[in-house]
Amino acid sequence: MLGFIIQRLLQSLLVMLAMSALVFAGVYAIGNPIDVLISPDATQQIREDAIRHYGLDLPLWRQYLAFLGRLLAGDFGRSFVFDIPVLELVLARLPATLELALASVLIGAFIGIPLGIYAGYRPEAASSRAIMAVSVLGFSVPTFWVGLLLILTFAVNLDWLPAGDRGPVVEVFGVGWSFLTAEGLTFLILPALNLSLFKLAMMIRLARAGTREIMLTDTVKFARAAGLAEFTILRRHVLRLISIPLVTVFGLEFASTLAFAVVTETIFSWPGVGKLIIDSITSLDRPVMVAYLVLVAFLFVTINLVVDLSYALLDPRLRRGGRA
Amino acid sequence: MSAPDRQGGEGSGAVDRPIPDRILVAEGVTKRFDPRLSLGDRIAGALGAAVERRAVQAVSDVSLAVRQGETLGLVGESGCGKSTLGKMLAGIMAPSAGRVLVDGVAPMQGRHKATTRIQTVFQDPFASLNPRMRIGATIAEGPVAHGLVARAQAPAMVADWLARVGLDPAFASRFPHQFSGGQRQRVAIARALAMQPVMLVCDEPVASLDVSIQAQILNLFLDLRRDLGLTCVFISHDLSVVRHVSDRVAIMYLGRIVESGAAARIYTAPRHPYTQGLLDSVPKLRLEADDLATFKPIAGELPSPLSPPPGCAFHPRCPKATEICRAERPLLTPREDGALVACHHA
Amino acid sequence: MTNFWRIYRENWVAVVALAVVVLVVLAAVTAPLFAPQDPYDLAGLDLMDARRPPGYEGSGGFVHWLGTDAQGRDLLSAILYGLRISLQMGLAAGAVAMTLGAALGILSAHLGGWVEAVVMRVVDLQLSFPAILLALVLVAMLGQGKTQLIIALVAAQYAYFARTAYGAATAERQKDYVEAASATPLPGWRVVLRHILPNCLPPLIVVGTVQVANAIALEATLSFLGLGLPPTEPSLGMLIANGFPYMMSGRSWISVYPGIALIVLIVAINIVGDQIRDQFNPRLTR
Amino acid sequence: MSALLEVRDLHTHFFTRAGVVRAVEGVSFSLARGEILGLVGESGSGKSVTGFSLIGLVDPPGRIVSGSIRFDGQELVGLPQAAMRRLRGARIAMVFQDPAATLNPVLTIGQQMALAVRAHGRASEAAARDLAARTLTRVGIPDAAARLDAYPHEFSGGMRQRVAIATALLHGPELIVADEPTTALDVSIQAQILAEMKKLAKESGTALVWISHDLATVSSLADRVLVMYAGRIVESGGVSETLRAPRHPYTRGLLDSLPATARPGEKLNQIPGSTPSLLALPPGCPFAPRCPRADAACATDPPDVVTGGRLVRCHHPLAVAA
Amino acid sequence: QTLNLGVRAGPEGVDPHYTATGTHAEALKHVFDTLVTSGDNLQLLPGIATSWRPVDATTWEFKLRQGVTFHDGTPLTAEDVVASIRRMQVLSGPNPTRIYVRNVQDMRIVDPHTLHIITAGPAPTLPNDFIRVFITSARATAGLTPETANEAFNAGRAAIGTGPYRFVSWTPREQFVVERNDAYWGGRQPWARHVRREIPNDAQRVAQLRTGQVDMIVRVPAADVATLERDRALRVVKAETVYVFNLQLDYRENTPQVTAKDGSRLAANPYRDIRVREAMDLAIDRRALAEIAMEGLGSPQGQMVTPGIFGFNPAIPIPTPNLPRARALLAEAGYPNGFRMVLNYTNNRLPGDNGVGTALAQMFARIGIEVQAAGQPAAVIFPARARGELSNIMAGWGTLTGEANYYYSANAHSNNRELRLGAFNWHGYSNPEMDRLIQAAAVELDEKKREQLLQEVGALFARDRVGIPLTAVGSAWAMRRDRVNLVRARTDEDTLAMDIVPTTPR
Ligand SMILES: Nc1ncnc2c1ncn2[C@@H]1O[C@H](COP(=O)(O)OP(=O)(O)OP(=O)(O)O)[C@@H](O)[C@H]1O
Ligand SMILES: Nc1ncnc2c1ncn2[C@@H]1O[C@H](COP(=O)(O)OP(=O)(O)OP(=O)(O)O)[C@@H](O)[C@H]1O
Ligand SMILES: [Mg+2]
Ligand SMILES: [Mg+2]
Repeated sequence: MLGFIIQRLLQSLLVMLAMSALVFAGVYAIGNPIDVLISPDATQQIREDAIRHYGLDLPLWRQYLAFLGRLLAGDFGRSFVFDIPVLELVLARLPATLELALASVLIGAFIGIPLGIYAGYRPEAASSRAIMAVSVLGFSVPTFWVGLLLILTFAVNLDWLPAGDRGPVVEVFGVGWSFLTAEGLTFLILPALNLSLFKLAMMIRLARAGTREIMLTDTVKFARAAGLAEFTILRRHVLRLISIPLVTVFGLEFASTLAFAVVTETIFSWPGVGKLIIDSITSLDRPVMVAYLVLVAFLFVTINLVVDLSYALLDPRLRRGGRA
Repeated sequence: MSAPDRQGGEGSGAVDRPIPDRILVAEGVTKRFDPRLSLGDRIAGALGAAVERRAVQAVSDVSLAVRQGETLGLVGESGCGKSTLGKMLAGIMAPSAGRVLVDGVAPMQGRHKATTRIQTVFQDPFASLNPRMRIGATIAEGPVAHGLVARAQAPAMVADWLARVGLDPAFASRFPHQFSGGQRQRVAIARALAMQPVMLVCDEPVASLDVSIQAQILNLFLDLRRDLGLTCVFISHDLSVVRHVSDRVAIMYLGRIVESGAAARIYTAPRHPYTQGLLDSVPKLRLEADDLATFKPIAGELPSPLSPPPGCAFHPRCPKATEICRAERPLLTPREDGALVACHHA
Repeated sequence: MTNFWRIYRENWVAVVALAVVVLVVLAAVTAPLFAPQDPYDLAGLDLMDARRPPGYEGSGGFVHWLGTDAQGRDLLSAILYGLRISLQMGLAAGAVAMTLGAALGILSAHLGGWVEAVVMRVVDLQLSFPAILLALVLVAMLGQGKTQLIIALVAAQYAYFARTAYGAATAERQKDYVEAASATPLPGWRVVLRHILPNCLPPLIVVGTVQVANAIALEATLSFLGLGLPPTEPSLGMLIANGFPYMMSGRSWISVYPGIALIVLIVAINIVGDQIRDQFNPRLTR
Repeated sequence: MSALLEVRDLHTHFFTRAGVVRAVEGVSFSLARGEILGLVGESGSGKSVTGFSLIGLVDPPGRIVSGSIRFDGQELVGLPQAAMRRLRGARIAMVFQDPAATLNPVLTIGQQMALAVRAHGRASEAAARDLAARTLTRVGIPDAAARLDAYPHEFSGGMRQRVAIATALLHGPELIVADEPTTALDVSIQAQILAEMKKLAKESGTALVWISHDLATVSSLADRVLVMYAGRIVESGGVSETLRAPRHPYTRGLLDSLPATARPGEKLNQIPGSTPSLLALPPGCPFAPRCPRADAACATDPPDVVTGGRLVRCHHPLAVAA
Repeated sequence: QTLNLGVRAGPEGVDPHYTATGTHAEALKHVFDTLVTSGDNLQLLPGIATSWRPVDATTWEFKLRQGVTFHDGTPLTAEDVVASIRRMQVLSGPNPTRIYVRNVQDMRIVDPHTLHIITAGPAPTLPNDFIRVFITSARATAGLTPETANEAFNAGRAAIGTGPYRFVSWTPREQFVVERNDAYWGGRQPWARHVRREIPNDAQRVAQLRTGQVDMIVRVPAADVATLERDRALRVVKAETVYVFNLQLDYRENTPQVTAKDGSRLAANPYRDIRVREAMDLAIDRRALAEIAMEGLGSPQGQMVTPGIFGFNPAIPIPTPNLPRARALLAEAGYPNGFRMVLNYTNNRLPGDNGVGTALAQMFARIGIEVQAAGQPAAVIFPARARGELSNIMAGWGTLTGEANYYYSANAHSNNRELRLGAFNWHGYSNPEMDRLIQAAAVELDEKKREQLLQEVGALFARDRVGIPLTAVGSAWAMRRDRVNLVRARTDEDTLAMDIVPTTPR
């Protein structure tokens, strides 16, 4: 087990290194931020000063090495636009995104898994077909479009919920969360719903597929033969068995939700990192882009690691000997 | 352990020159599955953590020879290394130690099989045929690829073989799923034989077939062997099937041959306690009401190949075990009656 | 094949979906024949007709049944041509991604060793890295245009195929028929091409349908974020994005009709994909 | 002694896309308390479906279309699911072929057995564990209490099958349906399980339906044997009489196919052809196309010929030779 | 009372000297005063300086206002002005405010409220530059280095101004909050608190106004103006801005994005031919652009500066479309069948840019030019332009200084590093006469003569069609009728709390 963890850590490190290099090169290829940042009537002198100021005159590999060096010291650099430490900028907005992503993944899981199990348990029932229709729809409709429809319906026309923004937050451990107040929750509902639509569809499908397969196994037959009630079988046997693939998906989905938050945050003007990255792309704020992408990669790698380890918790077959 | 010691009667004699009547010779063949440690495991090991090496010695130091026209039966319980040994003999898997010679040449060059002289029939006829290939193409593919038959002659050859294994030649354009299990196994046999091998390794070819079908395939096998003078290694866990088709039988336990000899002798006068136990375990057809159905199962379970017991691998289950069995591994030694037995007490 | 169709026919929803897909493809292919207008022909557009509601008769002398967009383009024609582009993009990206992914997946399963380790690590990494971000960065890097967009879509999607192909190929590789082929012996390339590849196709086809739908949706999202195709070659996504500003001002048809077309198309493809998936799953057949 | 189980003219069909699979077609038999009944036949002959019909677990699209199953006087066909569930595990239990597949890999043995205990009445955690441990000890698992916390993968195949058997025995059922419980095991382990089962059945007076395709196994375990072919019972009777002097050509053929009954190296007396598809069975005797004794009469349904407690369903039964 | 304003973008920090971005200055005008201010039509007005005049060719004298105190209670003197300008001279960032003081060579404090600015050469536009010279407190910024300044300002320690509001808090890309300064020299403001919320997404801004989450929004999308006008709870105010959409064409010998219709190379760059440029100009229907593409939020334009701007030439006509003439001109120039070109334009920078770009493509198609429209985000297109990869670009330009040379010197003068002129002349237009006029205007201190010179530049620009001005960009504000009222709409689009009053309660 320890060996496995070490192996995964090493791999993660390598992946992070590769990621950072790729991201750095990719962002570099987008263009020279100076052309966007600097005002039109700036003199050549000012321009060159600015280029030097940001170290953009150095060759790419030197810039990268400098970046890595700073990274090792925990310094992601400073935003070109705001001249404040990027980490500060990103971390200040991370809670908002985490909250949004978590809320939507939880909605997806707590609604999607039971629905999916039900649909898998009675695949022929009309209600199951309805559930599947919803899931196909959730899978297919572009997030941005649904987002706008939600705003139009629930905020502008019905005036039930706020149209966007985050609303009041309550500080816990020095971080603001909005789900702790009723008013904060009203702000969270629409974006979380918007973002969760895809997850919901995904969870339904996975839970359904898993349940359908498991329902046909001898394990279930044997449980039935022992006289277990159907609900007990679903709750104790099926749920435990499908939870293994679901946890992976849950983890990965949580991560990709962070990414998809880009769209939702833009539409709902939710002050999270997703909106930050879009703004940074338009202003070519390179350090923010790099830091964000590296951070996202880091999150993924970490989540992957956690998922792999939680496998061992869920699947006793892996607890010994380490590898699947 | 020196070579002459372990070769005993079966494998003795010079093997560098092909000996006319010994088509297959295996000398001290060993297979170790030793998953490579990951870097992480190695670091963990260096840090003092207990690292599991899941090394399995599937086959240990097996020597045997098969004569021209002879069928050698290989019996043993699940996991004892029958298939692994079979694959090494057939040249599909490289031994970790020792060597195999078919017709005087090693069947493998590097990591790839280099001879068509030895062919294989697999256990599961549902898995061993490509589901997306017509069976005619399946049979013809090998011979055409190796130039044993011209492409133009292939259909005729296929028809010929289908007929010989008892199938309608018109079936050549069908897909495997259109056949029953027994018919598929006939196709698999045809495919192997179309390569014109001098030798066949059959790995449990009837294990997954129904009794009535199994009888048909065994009959077919016996016919072909007689007509073509085939030499065979026949692997099975079913003692009665092996007895039916084999001239000689080798009993395996935990990667080693514990006893071998003429089939008739082994079944009537087993020497090794394991062979005796095995034969006693098999339920017999009880035809008389007053026949008492008695079971004399071997006590205990098959030890894990990950950590075989020291000394004689069978000693924890052996009624005759003594101190020496726990300490020293018995060698496969020839006995007066020509049998080879690896037991301190037999 | 006939059997396949017989089973397929039992699910009428899937039959309808298939009909929709076929119809859409036909409509897209034959769009130039019956679309009232060629929406690419800028000279044929008149700004004076811009943003007219459905049913308006424009300067072209025909009725715009679905209204016009901000450039005076007939929406019905635009949607028909948009389907064409969306399908083109989806299919092209899907096909390239499938070829690339299948090749990588099957080869790494076959070769093993460090090739497998490197390729599959990269694929895992990519799978966990959100497609949309990747495409976003790539489009920002490569600039606009069909080819660039396809590259971005492929880069975002090939990993799914690679994973699937790898999974299928490792599963197939362990099957006896592959071992039987190697034991004949047949050369490695032949084993891969004749034995492993054909048997990996079903799962790849299933992933393929889903990914075509995904590619279409992804392209729409990129367009919405301002990184899609040029506005004079409007895909459905581009049409939706172009009409987006008018959603709040009551001129929702500019965005809603293309949106409906897009959703119908994607839903139909997904339903067809679902059905095929169910049919390929031997455990669920009866 | 009244029969524990009375099966009359059972028909279980599967309504598939390809057509109706008549997996069980007019099966009748009865079983006394404590009796061991062997059910033999080749693959697809309907043994398992018969077993599942008894305990009411036929998978959709299959269902019992007609017939009657009386268990201790109670009619099981058409019994509501809830009532059936109360019976399952408590009075009728079942053991499956593959012990690796029947146990849930992610729950401990103890958890799974406790679920089975609680399926029929309240029991405290401790009581459930205690019962589980005691039952495990009965099936020959040493140090059972400690092993309750182990997961199935930590057990060998034989051990797992013992756990499955113990789960079936928890509530002291009157009938156990065992569907090829030793097929997946090695010979030496199979012998152990057979010995164990025989002992347990004796001790507890449990009736046993033992499904197997292996004549030898059945012959050494069962009191009576049923031979199935294509969903029908073709022959039944006491084990030794039936196997010593079979009256149905199919039973004869099966016995002759066994290498153990022939001289080594000699050609076996094989049955030609292969088992028919249950989808499109022509009327009459399903074995006729493979039968050496078949003639025109075989195109009609064969009669049940009952002689001295033995039943054979054949137009041309073999003579009861000496 | 709190004023909640939904803006597109906020400041990029709290240090007014940190960057020259318009939205940055707009927000910080609440906290800091500038030396000179500009009115709603960009006319120069007194700020901290009550008056200014050139003493000689290289010296300007500024008289400072008496009795101005900083938020910390200390009085403002010439020392603070000098310190502020010094700061601007050394700070460097992505877009430093140094350009506003580039002409300042030296400063002399005559008395605490009189200051002499010495320039390197004649600098007639110095007061125009000084509308962006924010006055910070010398005491509060003492000892700050370029590295520590940002932190000190953002935390509020150094954010001590003299403006009508005091700084409260700032969250990047979220909001900027200020509170009334009761001691403001210009009188008490009606709002106790003012929150500027950043909502870059247009639809979202409109939605939040309609749900009442903000009291007022800036830059109402043209698409929504009519709808919002119909809403009785809302009021919409429209105004012309100083931004002008214009098309720039490449003058270089070889241009990358123009080919014959079959894709083959052309012998010469057609744009170099004045007839082609004229033909393209004549193909454009500016009224349609303004009325339809921009949905009324724009007006046709014949020159690069709008009427209120110093140097505007009323004699330059607004071209009217003439398609037959345009086709004839093309044929005359040797392109009877037109050619193929990529049309580049920004699609997210100014309201209506996407619509104008696509409409332009349509109009050029009418005279037989095959156009491939390429609307892209500014972040993609501007760097590409700087790299010389484009053959043309349609984008907006705002003469924010209110003085025409701001545009001409950067765009029409040939690129000359030493003179720091033509920095934006990527297209290679070079005309000695143009250069002479621009240089002369740059040093002419006499207002009348300077205006004359700039009008001549404008005329030459129009004659040569150095660039093709299209429309002036309009802007619209929408507010909740029951809460606020915008009393002054500024042409530079600055939306200031000082221009907004609460609706008087009945
Ligand atoms: N590729 C492999 N890697 C690791 N271990 C292996 C591999 N193949 C076989 N083994 C191990 O080697 C041992 C012998 O396996 P083998 O398949 O030869 O047994 P067998 O006698 O054929 O059994 P069976 O009757 O089940 O087919 C087993 O313990 C098995 O787990
Ligand atoms: N779920 C099902 N759907 C359709 N047909 C089924 C199903 N289960 C069983 N059958 C059919 O019923 C018939 C009898 O099957 P059954 O499982 O009882 O055979 P068996 O005698 O137990 O064979 P085996 O020895 O292979 O277990 C077979 O033809 C099979 O195809
Ligand atoms: Mg094997
Ligand atoms: Mg069965």
